[in-house]
Amino acid sequence: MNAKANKNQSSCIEPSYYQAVTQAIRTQAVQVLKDGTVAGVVGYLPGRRKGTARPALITTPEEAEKLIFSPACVNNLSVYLTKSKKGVLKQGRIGIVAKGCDMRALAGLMGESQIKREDLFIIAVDCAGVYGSRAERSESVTEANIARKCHECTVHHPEGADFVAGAATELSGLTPLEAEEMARIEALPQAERWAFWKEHFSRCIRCMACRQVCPFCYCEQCLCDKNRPQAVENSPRPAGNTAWHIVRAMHLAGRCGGCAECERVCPMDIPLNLLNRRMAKELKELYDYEAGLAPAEKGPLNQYKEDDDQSFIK
Amino acid sequence: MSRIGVFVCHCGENISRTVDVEQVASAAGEIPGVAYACDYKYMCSDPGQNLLKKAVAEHKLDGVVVAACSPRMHEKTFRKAASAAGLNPYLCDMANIREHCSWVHEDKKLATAKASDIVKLMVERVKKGKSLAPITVPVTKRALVIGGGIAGIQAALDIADAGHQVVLVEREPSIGGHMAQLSETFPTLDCSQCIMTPKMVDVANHPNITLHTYSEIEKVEGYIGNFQVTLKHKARSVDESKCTGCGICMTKCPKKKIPNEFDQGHGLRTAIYVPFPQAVPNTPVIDRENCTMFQSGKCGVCAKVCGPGAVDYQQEDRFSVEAVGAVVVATGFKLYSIDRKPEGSPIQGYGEFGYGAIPDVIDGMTFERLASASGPTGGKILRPSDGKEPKQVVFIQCVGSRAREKGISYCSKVCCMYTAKHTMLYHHKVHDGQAYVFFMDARTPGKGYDEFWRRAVEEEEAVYIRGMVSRLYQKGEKIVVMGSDIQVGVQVEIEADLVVLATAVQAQDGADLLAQKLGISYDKYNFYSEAHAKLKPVECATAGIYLAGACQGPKDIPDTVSQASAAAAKVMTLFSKDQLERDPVVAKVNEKYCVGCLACKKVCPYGAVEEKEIRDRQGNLVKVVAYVNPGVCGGCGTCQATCPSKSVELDGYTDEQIMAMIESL
Amino acid sequence: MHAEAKQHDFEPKIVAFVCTWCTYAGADLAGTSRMQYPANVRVLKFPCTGRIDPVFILRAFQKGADGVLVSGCHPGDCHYMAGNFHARRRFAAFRALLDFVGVDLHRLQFSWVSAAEGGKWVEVVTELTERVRAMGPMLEFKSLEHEEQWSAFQAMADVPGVVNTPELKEAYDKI
Amino acid sequence: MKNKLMHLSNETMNVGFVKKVEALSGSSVRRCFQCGKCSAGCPMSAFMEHPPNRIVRLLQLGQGQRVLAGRSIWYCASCETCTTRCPNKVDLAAIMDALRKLSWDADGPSKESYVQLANRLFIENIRTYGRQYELRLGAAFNMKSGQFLKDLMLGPKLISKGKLKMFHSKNKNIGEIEAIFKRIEEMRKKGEAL
Amino acid sequence: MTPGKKRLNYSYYPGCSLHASGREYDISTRALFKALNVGLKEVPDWFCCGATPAHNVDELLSLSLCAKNLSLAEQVEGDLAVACAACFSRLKTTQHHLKEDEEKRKQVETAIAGPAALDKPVKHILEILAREFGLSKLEESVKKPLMGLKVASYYGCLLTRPPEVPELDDCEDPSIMEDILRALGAEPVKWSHRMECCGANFTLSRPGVVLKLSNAILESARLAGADCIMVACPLCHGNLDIRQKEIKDAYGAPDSTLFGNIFGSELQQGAPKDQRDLPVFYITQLAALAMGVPSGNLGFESVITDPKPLLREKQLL
Repeated sequence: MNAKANKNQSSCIEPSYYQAVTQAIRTQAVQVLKDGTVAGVVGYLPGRRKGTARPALITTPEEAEKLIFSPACVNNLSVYLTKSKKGVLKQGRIGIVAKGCDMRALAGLMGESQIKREDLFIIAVDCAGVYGSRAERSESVTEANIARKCHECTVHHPEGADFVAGAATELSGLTPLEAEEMARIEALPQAERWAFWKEHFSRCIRCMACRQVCPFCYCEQCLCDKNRPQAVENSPRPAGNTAWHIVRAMHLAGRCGGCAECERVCPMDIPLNLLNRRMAKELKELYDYEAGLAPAEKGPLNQYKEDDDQSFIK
Repeated sequence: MSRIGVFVCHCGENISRTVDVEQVASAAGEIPGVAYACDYKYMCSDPGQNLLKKAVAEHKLDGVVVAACSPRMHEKTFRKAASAAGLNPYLCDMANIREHCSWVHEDKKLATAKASDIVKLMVERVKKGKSLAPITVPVTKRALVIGGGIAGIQAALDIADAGHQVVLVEREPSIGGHMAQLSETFPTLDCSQCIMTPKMVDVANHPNITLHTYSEIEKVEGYIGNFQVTLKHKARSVDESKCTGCGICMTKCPKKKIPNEFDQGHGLRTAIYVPFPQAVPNTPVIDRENCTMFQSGKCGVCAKVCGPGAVDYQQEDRFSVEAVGAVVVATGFKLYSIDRKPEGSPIQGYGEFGYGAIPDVIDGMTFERLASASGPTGGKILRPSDGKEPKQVVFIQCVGSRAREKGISYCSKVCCMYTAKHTMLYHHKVHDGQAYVFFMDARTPGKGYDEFWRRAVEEEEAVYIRGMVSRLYQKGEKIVVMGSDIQVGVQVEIEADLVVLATAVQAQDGADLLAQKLGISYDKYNFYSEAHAKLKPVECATAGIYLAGACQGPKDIPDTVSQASAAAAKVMTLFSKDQLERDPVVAKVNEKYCVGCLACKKVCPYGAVEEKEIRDRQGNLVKVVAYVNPGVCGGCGTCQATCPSKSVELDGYTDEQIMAMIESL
Repeated sequence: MHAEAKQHDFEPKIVAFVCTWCTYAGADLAGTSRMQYPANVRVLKFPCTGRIDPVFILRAFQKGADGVLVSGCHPGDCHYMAGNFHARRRFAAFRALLDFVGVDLHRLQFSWVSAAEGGKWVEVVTELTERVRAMGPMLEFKSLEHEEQWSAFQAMADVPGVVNTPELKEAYDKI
Repeated sequence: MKNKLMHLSNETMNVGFVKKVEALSGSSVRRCFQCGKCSAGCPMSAFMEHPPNRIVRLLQLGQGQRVLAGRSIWYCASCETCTTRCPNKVDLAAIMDALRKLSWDADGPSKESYVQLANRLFIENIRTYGRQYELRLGAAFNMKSGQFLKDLMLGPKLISKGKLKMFHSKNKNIGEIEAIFKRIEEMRKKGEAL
Repeated sequence: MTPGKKRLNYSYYPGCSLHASGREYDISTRALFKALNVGLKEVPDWFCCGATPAHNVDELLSLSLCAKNLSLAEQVEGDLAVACAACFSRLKTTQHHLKEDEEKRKQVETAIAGPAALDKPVKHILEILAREFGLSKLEESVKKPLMGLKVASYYGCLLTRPPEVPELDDCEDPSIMEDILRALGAEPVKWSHRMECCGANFTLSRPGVVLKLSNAILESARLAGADCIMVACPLCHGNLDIRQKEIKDAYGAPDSTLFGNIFGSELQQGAPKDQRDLPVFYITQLAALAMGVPSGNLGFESVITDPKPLLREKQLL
């Protein structure tokens, strides 16, 4: 079982931890379903293939006994709560299993009046990391197969939940891959940065998976689907693609919690989270704002200070 | 297909000198959707306007672009002409080819090309334009005035005299405010109460004024012309309808030694009391914290002696809702206290002046009460510690004011004048006394003000010393004042009998909370913000709410009264019509697509965005969306730029219009 | 730069998004004062900089603008009190994004020009026009307009991790 | 003295002195609001330790002794610029005259002996001769001030140019001058004049 | 001079300086009045007016001396003409003060044992020339216009200040000297130091003061391109003329001057410092010269800064 474990002990999580978390989730889910606290629980069930998991809404204690939490539980379940994604909220108070990164989305959605805290029973997971895309799904999580976002995770220990499954995992000593990549792009000459993104955006097939999976893309009509006026060309050509990704990054600025689901689901492997992270970094530097750490009344782009930086304005 | 008419003006030679107007007109004729294009010498002249009107009719135009001067110059002219020709005025736009083109470029070829582009931009804009109708909002012709000081009284009387109903709310048991506390007023030295009390009585007797004292604002809903205000009437423990104001309760009350707030704590009052003899209404109130009946249940003397049986220990706070169309906020100010401030307060006290612990270091308002004939000393200047007449009095200006590090950086505006007045009052009352004033600048910009100050110096022999005081300390019966005279360049030391501090004027306690209820903005000092510092000095950014007096910033009585009357005039202007008509450039929400993230609400500078519940026929909540109140919307469009799904749209500047313009580039 | 500017073999297209109360009026003042500036600028009037959507800037570049100017009231002067404050944050973020995707920010100018600053309007417009003139046409977005998606395929053929199978290639080539 | 701490009280403020200055000069010191215009235009400001405005300020605070202790009043050129331009009509030139007289009467605590000496000699000259006798005035000044070589080269030149007369005749009516001096002294003795 | 009109006649108070260091002022005044056919009769047995030293320390003495002189002047017919600006100022001040202050007038009358002649009109020769004789008549009388002579007219302190005393001209922007100069055919220059103090009577006690203040005046006149300075006061003349060489010695180094200080090194590196001699004329000398009075009768020999080279250059000799 430890054959493939990374030498670095701190980043190798034993499967037993996930089993413990799974057990805690089951117990809690059964209890809240039984006592009627919630009408249902959004969580993970085992996938049909080994080493996979799938999101599910369960409504009975019996089903709850089947809930799992494993490194394959990559999905951000908060996406199922908004109306545009055929949300489940109208059924009454809902339980939801949430990793730290998912919690940031929940906080953001609360700040944007999309969900109410009292409508949720949050079963948070003290998450030890999930698989990256195309990673080998061994039984334990190692630096080799952990998701890139988990390398720089700062929210393992969720706060403000109704229940926390698991305790005190530490992820440290992992190479900050995304930060390094961002620094690399930033250091490129401007023309090469353009070339980099041009190549990526040109591949986009406008499948809109990024939009579909994003908890914050809850608009009932996306700006990019509007044709009067058509602000963003919607056929998969480089011009429209570039516009789409810039507009999307702009719309997510100050909101995105960094779950990186967009990047995970992208069939063309466009490094979308890189854009979101860059915007998050900028807003942190300019306005000392980090999205989703707690429900906020106003996002960084919905408020201002009279002495905000204006060095770029003549 | 649109049928747009384009009219290119020569403006004499102002445009035609550098722009080939004929070419611009003929190019405009080629733009798809343009049904008619021509050029003319003076479009704004009568024949020019007639040309436009005739063309609208003849060519069945559904939009007009006048390529001429700046819209800031003649937009109204041409929209009026278009309107006269039966066209919606908002389908008439101007292409600015004079200020933005012919006057700023010399090269005729480039200028002509640019003029054609500008025309094209505006044609595209008009093509996507919509007919708009002015917005009307009904007006409730009844005003609420918050605060019963001189500002509120003046505003209430002015509005009431104009024939409108006024609801006047005061949180203290009597109206009168700070002005009732003053002894004499600058620059004429007339007795404050002599000019104030008749106005208070006028308020009480005015048939159009409903007075609620000992009451506060609980909640404000609605918008211009249509506010619903919930008032909280604090329990007075005396039934106003029964009380005759005979005052026997006060003479019999056994609790007699409570420091009187009206006298800045230097006089005494009973537990059932009116703040001062001329109070309006002359109905006592029971101070429950000091009343034996309320504290121990044993007393009840006032109820026993009250003939009409007005005393009611069971009375509770009561609430009422008033419908009003306009609100005048006149909540006044409070004075800075030099006392030690709680940890973390942005404002510091004055440790160097003893944090208020030296009994003979008093503030200006206390001096007013000492000088007032109705005050605790009967108008004699006697110092608080031992009741002796002070022979050396030091006045210190700018205590708190203009002291950035103490948390207040502004000038309190009234202190220079009232300190000069104090030195005069002192000199009149204590002939062998000497007044000294430490000051940084004498700021006396008012009618007769500088003359008044100079009189204090030249005739009343106050010694003004330019320089500040570093420290005050008690030395036996004296207070040592360590100051400096920067003109001579020496340190100055005075052993004073009494020190009077001209403490800063600050916003009232709770000013921020009231502002939040009203939805008006306030500055970092909690003074209320006017909509425009120069051109809208009495209006709030929130339509229908007006400011009067020191709640907006330090102000003296004449300025306060002027602003109160100005606010009243604004209210009367609003009340002069049954319906409020507004420019229709306002935002509208597309409820079908709005998902209610309310980002628009967060950025709206006017507080015009509200939440609206969409329900199905069974009454089930379908969703919550944003709603822009057209009566309140100012038309900036920040909401639309912020809305991710563009479900809110600013009429007159729709995305469709702007995109069409960009596409035509 | 000056030597090139004098040749004027390239007339850049400059689009200005301005608020009506301050900068539009400032440009009017430049006119009534008969100041002179390059004729390259096309002005689009908005009620407030708060109304200006980043998408407009993007669209302007796509539609052939070589330079974009966004200008409004100085902080504290906004006719709508706070529109320019919101715009300031919005554009600070948008600039960072454009920079990250490789747009040369020298083509995008922000300014505060009040109704009294006719001279500043001339200065800002002239400076941007001449700067962009020296930089030459903005080709990035324009070239995208003419490109089809698959044109980039060959360039990516060797990048590891990118979906690139012989079948796909064949399929693309058939199109 | 100049920078010594100033105690202010009814006792330390010498109001009597100020009133005397006001009576002699016919000008109020309280009118002054310390705008500094007098000092700004004074050609002699640079030579004074108390510029004109500060002299008035010290008088406002009843600090006549501080004024007289300095030499500033003796550096006033009586050019009247201050009086002419004062926005409050404070006749500073007259106040200076008054201060000098009070200092003169008290036999000057001031240290500026040269100017006083020149004045003294000038007035003595009038009393003796009725008119100025410039050669004597200059010579006497140099003798008494101990500057024997002052303007040494200038004297002979002026004599040769006829500008300085070697001899001087007294007025025929010289007795009338002496009578004026006597009468003024008498009035002062009787307290009829300041 | 003009038939049919009464000849102007004045009593005359020359003052001490005009009998000594300012003798050329006296000589030229008499010569000018003679040339203009205006009568001038000296007050007999006049006393010193007390000048600055007297009022500096003893106002009552100062007033009494002047009052005495005024009553002496009563003996001679005609308004009292005064040439010296200091005497003029003292006499006018005395009249002004005593008219306003009843108590002082009584004290003064006691001191001089007689009434103070408060109504004897006191006229400075400038106003006699410009107003009573008249500018146009003056212009007509010119025989030898002072063509091409650029003159900086220097008023000093006491001719105009304080305004209510001399009542001669605007106290901040007078023009009477320039008007006369124009009538004489000369060219008055515009300059900044027309009314700055020259140091006056400090010439005896503190000559250093005089050097500094007079230097600023001379520098200003040179900067304005003046050929010479014109004065109407023997004290000013003394300071600007007699001490001119001393001033040059003291302030000759470029950066020690007023303008050197202002313009700093720029001036140093530029043209060499303007060190021209500026002859100082009395108003009466120039006027008499224009009236054709031979230059030998105008006391030019008494002047320290030799004016002859300049007058020769302008062909006025």
